[in-house]
Amino acid sequence: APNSGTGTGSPAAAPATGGTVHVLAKADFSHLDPVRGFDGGVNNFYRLIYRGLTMFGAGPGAEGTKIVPDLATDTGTPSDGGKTWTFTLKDNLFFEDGTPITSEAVKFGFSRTFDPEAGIGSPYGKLLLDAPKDYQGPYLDGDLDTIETPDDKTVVFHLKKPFADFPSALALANFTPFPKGTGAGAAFDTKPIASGPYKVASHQRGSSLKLVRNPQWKPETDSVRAAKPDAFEWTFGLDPATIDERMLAGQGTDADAIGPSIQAATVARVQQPQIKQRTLSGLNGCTTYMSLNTTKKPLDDVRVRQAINHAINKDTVVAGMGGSALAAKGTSIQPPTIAGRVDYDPYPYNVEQARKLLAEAGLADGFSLTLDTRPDPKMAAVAVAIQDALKQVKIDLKINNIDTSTFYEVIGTPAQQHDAAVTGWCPDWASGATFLPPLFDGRNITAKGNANLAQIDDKAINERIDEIAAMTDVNEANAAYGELDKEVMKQAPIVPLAYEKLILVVGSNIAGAYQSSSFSGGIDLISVGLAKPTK
Amino acid sequence: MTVAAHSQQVAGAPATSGRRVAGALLHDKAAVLSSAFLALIVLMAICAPLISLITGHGPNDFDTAAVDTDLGGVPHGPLGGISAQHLLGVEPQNGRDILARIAYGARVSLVIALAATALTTLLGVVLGLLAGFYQGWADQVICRVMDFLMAFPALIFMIAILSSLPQGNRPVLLVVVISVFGWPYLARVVRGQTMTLVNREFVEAARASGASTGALVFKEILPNLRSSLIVMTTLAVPGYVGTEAGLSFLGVGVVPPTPSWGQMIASSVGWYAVDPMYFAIPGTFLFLTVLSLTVLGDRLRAAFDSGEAA
Amino acid sequence: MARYLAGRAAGVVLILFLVCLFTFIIFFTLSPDPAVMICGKTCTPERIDQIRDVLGLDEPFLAQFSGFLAGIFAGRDYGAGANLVHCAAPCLGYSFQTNQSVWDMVVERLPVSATVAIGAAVLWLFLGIVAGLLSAVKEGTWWDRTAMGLALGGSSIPNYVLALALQYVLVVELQVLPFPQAVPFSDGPALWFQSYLMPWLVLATGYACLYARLTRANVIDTLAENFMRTARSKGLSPALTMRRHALRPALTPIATIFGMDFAALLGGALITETVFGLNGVGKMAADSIAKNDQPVIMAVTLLAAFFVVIGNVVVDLVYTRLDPRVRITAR
Amino acid sequence: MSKLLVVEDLNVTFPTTRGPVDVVKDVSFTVGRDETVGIVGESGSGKSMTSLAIMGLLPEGATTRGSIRLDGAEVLGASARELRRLRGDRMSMIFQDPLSSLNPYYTVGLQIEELYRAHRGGSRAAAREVGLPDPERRARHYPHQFSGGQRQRIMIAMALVCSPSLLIADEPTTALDVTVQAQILRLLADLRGQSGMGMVFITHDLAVISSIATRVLVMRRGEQVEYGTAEQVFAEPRHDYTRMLLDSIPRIDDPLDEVSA
Amino acid sequence: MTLLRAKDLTKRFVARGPLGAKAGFTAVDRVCFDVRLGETLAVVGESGSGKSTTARMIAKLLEPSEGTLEFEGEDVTHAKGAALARFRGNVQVVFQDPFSSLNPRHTVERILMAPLVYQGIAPNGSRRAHAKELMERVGLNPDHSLRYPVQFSGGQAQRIGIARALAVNPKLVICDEAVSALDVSVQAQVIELLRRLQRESGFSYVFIAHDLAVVRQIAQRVAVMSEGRIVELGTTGQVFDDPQDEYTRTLLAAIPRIDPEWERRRRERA
Ligand SMILES: Nc1ncnc2c1ncn2[C@@H]1O[C@H](COP(=O)(O)OP(=O)(O)OP(=O)(O)O)[C@@H](O)[C@H]1O
Ligand SMILES: Nc1ncnc2c1ncn2[C@@H]1O[C@H](COP(=O)(O)OP(=O)(O)OP(=O)(O)O)[C@@H](O)[C@H]1O
Ligand SMILES: [Mg+2]
Ligand SMILES: [Mg+2]
Repeated sequence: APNSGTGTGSPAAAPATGGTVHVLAKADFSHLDPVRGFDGGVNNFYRLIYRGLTMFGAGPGAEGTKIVPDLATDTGTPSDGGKTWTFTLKDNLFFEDGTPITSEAVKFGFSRTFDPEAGIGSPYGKLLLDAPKDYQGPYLDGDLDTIETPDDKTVVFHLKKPFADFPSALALANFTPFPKGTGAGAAFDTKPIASGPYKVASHQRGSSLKLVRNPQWKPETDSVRAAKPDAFEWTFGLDPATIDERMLAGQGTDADAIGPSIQAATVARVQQPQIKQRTLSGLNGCTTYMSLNTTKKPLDDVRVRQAINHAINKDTVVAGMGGSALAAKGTSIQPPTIAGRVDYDPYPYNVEQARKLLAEAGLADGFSLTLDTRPDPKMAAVAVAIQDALKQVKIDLKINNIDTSTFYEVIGTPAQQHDAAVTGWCPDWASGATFLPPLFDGRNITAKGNANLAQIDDKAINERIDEIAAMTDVNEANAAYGELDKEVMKQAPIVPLAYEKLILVVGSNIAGAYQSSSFSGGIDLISVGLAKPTK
Repeated sequence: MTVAAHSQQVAGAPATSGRRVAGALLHDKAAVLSSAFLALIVLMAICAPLISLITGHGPNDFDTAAVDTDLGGVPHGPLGGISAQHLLGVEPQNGRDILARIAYGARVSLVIALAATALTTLLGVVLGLLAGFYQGWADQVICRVMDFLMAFPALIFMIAILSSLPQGNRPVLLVVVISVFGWPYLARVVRGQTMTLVNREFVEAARASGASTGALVFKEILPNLRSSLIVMTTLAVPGYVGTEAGLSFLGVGVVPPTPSWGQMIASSVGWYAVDPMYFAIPGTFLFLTVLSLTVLGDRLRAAFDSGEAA
Repeated sequence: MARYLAGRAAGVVLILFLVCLFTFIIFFTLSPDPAVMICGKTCTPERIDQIRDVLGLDEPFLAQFSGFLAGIFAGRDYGAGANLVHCAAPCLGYSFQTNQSVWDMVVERLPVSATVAIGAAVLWLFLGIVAGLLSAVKEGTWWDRTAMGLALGGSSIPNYVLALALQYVLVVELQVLPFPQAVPFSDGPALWFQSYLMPWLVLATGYACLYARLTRANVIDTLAENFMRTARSKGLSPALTMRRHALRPALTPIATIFGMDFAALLGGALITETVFGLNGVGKMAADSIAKNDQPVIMAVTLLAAFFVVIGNVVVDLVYTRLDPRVRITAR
Repeated sequence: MSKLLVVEDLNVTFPTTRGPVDVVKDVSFTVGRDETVGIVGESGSGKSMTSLAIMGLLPEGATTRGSIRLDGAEVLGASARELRRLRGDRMSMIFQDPLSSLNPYYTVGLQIEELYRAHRGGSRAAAREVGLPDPERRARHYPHQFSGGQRQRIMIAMALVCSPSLLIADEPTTALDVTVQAQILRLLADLRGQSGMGMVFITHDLAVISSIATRVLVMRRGEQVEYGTAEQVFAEPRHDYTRMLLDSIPRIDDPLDEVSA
Repeated sequence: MTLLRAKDLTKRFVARGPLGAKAGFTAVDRVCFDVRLGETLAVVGESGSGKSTTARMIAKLLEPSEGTLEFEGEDVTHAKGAALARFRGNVQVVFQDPFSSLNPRHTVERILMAPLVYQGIAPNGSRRAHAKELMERVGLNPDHSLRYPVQFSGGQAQRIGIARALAVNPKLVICDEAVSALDVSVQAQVIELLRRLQRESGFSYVFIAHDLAVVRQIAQRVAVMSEGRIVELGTTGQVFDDPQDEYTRTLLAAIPRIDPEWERRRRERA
């Protein structure tokens, strides 16, 4: 094997042009149509074939969460106090089939998010744009008037209310432009029209996907995507343990491969220096937490919630998630990758304090709680660790396993939800705007699909959320969210348990690999490449 | 004197043949060892709290000191953390004592597996015999029910049913569900062999002797199915231990942290390269249990068979 | 005979209908709402309603059920206006998750499952019967003890453990095989064979153990029959004596089990396919259950049920062929 | 000319929980070519075991002592391969219990055919000669479809199909009516004359023995109580048991003593 | 008094050809006879003439294709439930094939106790003792009561079958070649036993046999069967001394005999 064993350098080294990067994956992407798919993994992939007005930057750490222009010349000009946004397109932009990318295409792409069948990705289009109430997308209702296209290069968005983070929202792949009239039904799921550096060459659902260069993509129009390899090849449907074995062995084309995070059982095996040097590690940008249903007794008492916060030993929780290599102790609501986040620990592990608080609440003799969780080994381990910890303060925690396919439905339905649930939250982009409001705005509590699991409806918090949303300065808003985090935690509606980490082993020939904070810590696909491409 | 005569009459056939069989088994080393092992497991299950008391480790007590949390939670020390502290080592990640979990797990696993085996065997044998014996509409009805149960997506059903039912007594529920969907497999085999045996002359002879249907089926035909039954039932035990584990894995089995052998084996899967003992220990217990059951079944059969010519 | 077959065919249809009906009822009453899953994390009740409407989940039970049945026999239309698609019979609908035609998905994946099932079946029949036969003939010898000990051990090891252990030993440590990957036959028979070898081995092990023990037990019983003495008195070769006279009576119960096992496997080997990343029906079932993709679940359910029911019919027919004494009473 | 079959001091022992049981004790006799030795005796006296010992087909667990030579070659303790070559071809046996001795899974045609195929030669007409009507059609039937006597004739046909030099017939005609029995006995006598077949003939019908056997062996409780020419045994029996046996023969000309109402 | 009456009993077997084509074969053709109380009716005839099939039908082990069966004046052709149970208690069968009719998985003791158990009869003394006594009566060693059928010789197995039929006190015993595998002395003993039972308890027998000497000894009346039909039926004396049917005459002529010269010499010596 040409590239196995002796590494040709660190994953961070600059990649050369050419070759095929292989990706080993558990499951296929849900959708190739960007208006439908919406998760860290697929968004990362969309950047290879699709371009939007703006995008997340390329680079490790904060670089990766910065909003930069893509098809647009800049990140947009707000007017009308942030209610109207104007963007100008670069020159020389083409789709895979040679049609130029115009403002009309941008508008068409955006309006697709309103299609009742297709628009199942992010909700931001409908949340933000000032569209007619019953607009059903371009296929059913035709053009959308609230996006103006005064000329081929200019596009103007009219929002419902001021939204400072609009360029961030536009970085989501849901708003990918497409030639007008294309993509009805599920056309793009099978045959997408690429605007990025690669296009789909073949796709066998559930087993493989191959991307090759898109000749219509002009590198000079794109300052972010390195696009070094000539091709990408995904293998789907692999067992996690098998992926780990393959990545460790790194035989044949696996030397040119990248994969998902390793499992806890593999951590001990990546400690050898040869493997360690091709290992990346970092946070996935999410928070794993236990919500406490504030509508249930005795959790309606803030002292009880605080006591629980104090009583849980987060070290054992971390151990359950795979140890310090795969998780860090959670303290605040927002994970460390969020801009403006303040590092603080309101409820350090303190059983005495917990007992005291419970005694104050008149519950020194304990009570029993039911915890909803998934039968996923990691979640089960966390649940058991919590159970073990709460035993010390005489809280009898009953674990209620809910099948993975129903878990979110059950906990998102206040009528069915129990006292507590172990779950997690990842922001859509790295700011409090997509973290705190969905989880703690009392007005968001719905009868179904509820995200405010604590069901906390605090007037002060709600008002503060509105105030921050109205801020036009993104940095100021982010700082405010950092403070709001503290305010919310005073109420202790949740127990932040851990910030999950990823450990990525890459092939020995992989170069230019770093974890992107915008894509749940996955390797940024637009920058990765091979150190020595073989032909 | 009268008492003795009386007892001899009441005890009837089983007394002497029972004594004979017991005598034969006592002289058989393999049978004695198997019985001893099974007794040990049962004792372990019953005395699980005592074991925890002696070793000082409950089945759910974490011992993060026994594992290396920086290395994904592998147990400290060789052989999966076997030490004077933890006689059979500890689980990776959380350091729970394997001995305690094996002992407590025996309760769940063996109760579920043995009860499910007993129930499926009972249902399978009775219904299979009846279907094979009657071959008329009774056969039709039983066969269609079997077809339905076998064709039914049991797994989906279990997930749907079990996850929407209250926690209640999970093991009982599991046994019932496993048995309801499990018996047709055995029943079809029994039915097939019964169809062959029904036409044998000794069955006709028994019929002429005035045997009722029940007697024909259970006294004359059943003993001739023994060989297949022993194999299928002994092998059903590990199968059901696995089923319980699988269901637990899907979140519809026993609720964590309750240990069961199947779950231990299932969760050891990922650790096979780093901590093989994690699999080897529950695996060995399961293997030895099945081996003991099989050996005992074989020997029992041989002892009953031998007649005068043992 | 013709009447018997007609009766059985009616039975098959009835069972399949019942399976459909019950599965549908489970989904309708007990199972989670797929709309919520599709809706994702920032979800509003309106969106859920909208999705339910698009997927037709808001219709009453009978409408949904009859729509499903009609689709199978006559095809059906989905969506409206520009989004309208016609799904030709046999239509099993479209995946909620990927929008693919479920029929196409099944057709695409069935060959993989069939390859896995057929290869494994050949292997386990061969291994199980040969080992069982040898053990029966050499009853009580070290060979018998070893083989039967192994058979017990084999049946105590769960599939997934065996799969990973085998992979560790053969691929990682000894490097005699590549990591498994579903390679189509057109890529070269050698590669194809290599890629399926481990799944075959893993699947075959459990069954082979059961079959070996059953074969052994039944052959031992048969060997004690008087007609075996006759066969021996004929001076036939031992192979022929065994194959013809001992094996057939011993194998009739095994034929029953084999029919059931094989039919069930055609409906997908859930664990093995998942562990080895084979894109078969079993993996499709596992994925669809995890994602609550109801049209796909319905399809795999129906497919598995179909195989099982047909398998049972075949078993019954074969049984009356295998045992002449049964034939006279079979209507 | 050497004898076809020489049995010397044959012993057959079965282990039981009450210690070993000798079911055949020191039995010796010889069969020449073109000769029939009849074995008669008490039920359970070891006749079948003696014949099974010659064929090397004793049930598992049985042990033998003594010597059995076929054409001078030792059969007791011969290798499995050696025995296989002999069986069916050089020596064959008609078993006592025809139904359980026929494989219920195969047509009788196949069961006869396979023997013929295994050794070649012989006469396939045997099936016809045993007097089964419509042999072509009946060959496609299974054992359970035949009457007791028909099964017995199938067994006979099977044993004769390869023209063995030694035929052991264990009560071959018990289920046959006297006309068929006479036909079969004639057939056997013809074969003996034509091919010089030696025969061991076990039966309880002393009249049959007297007409077919050249020498007679009388057994009781595993022991051989008398051995001599047919004429000597029937006309001048030496042992009390033999006399008793001959005295017990029911007589066709003895009418039923009227006792019942 | 008539115990059992068979009227026009017919049995057709349907044999299936390879392509499902059916070929009917009439094994028993409109057979009529009756058995009187305390009488022995012998059935003789050609092998394959339908004797066993007739026996099976009158024992209600085989459904007749046509015809009726009366037992003690009651039509039992389609008897079920209690009526059938009563019939079973009164009619016992000894089968032609000794080993096949014994359950290979049961000890002799269990086989012999089975009719008692099945019919819920408690004998004086224990059932086990009863079984041992039966063994003794048919000349088997009672110490072998825990043996399995394979451990017996053909004649011994046949005697187990006879003992089983006698275990309950039946009114009619159907003996299908019940003494064919017995040596003449044991045969005499068994026949004596059967006759004693007839004398003392009024048993009736349907006695199928090929040994005409035995038939002559035991039967009051004889039926001769050929090709599924009864060709002659009459008292033993009539049939043996003045046979009317051609087949009966052939049969009687074919009886093997010991050389009368030898017989004479032996008698002289004695
Ligand atoms: N497996 C066995 N174990 C113990 N004893 C046995 C076994 N098989 C046969 N015997 C005994 O051996 C003796 C001889 O049996 P064998 O079959 O040779 O008798 P036989 O002379 O052929 O009698 P029959 O005329 O009744 O057929 C019998 O007493 C029988 O009980
Ligand atoms: N199950 C069956 N299927 C087809 N034909 C059968 C079946 N049973 C018996 N027969 C045929 O019916 C006829 C009568 O058989 P039966 O057994 O009654 O004869 P039998 O008089 O008892 O003869 P034997 O004296 O040889 O025992 C025979 O030709 C036989 O081949
Ligand atoms: Mg004999
Ligand atoms: Mg007969």
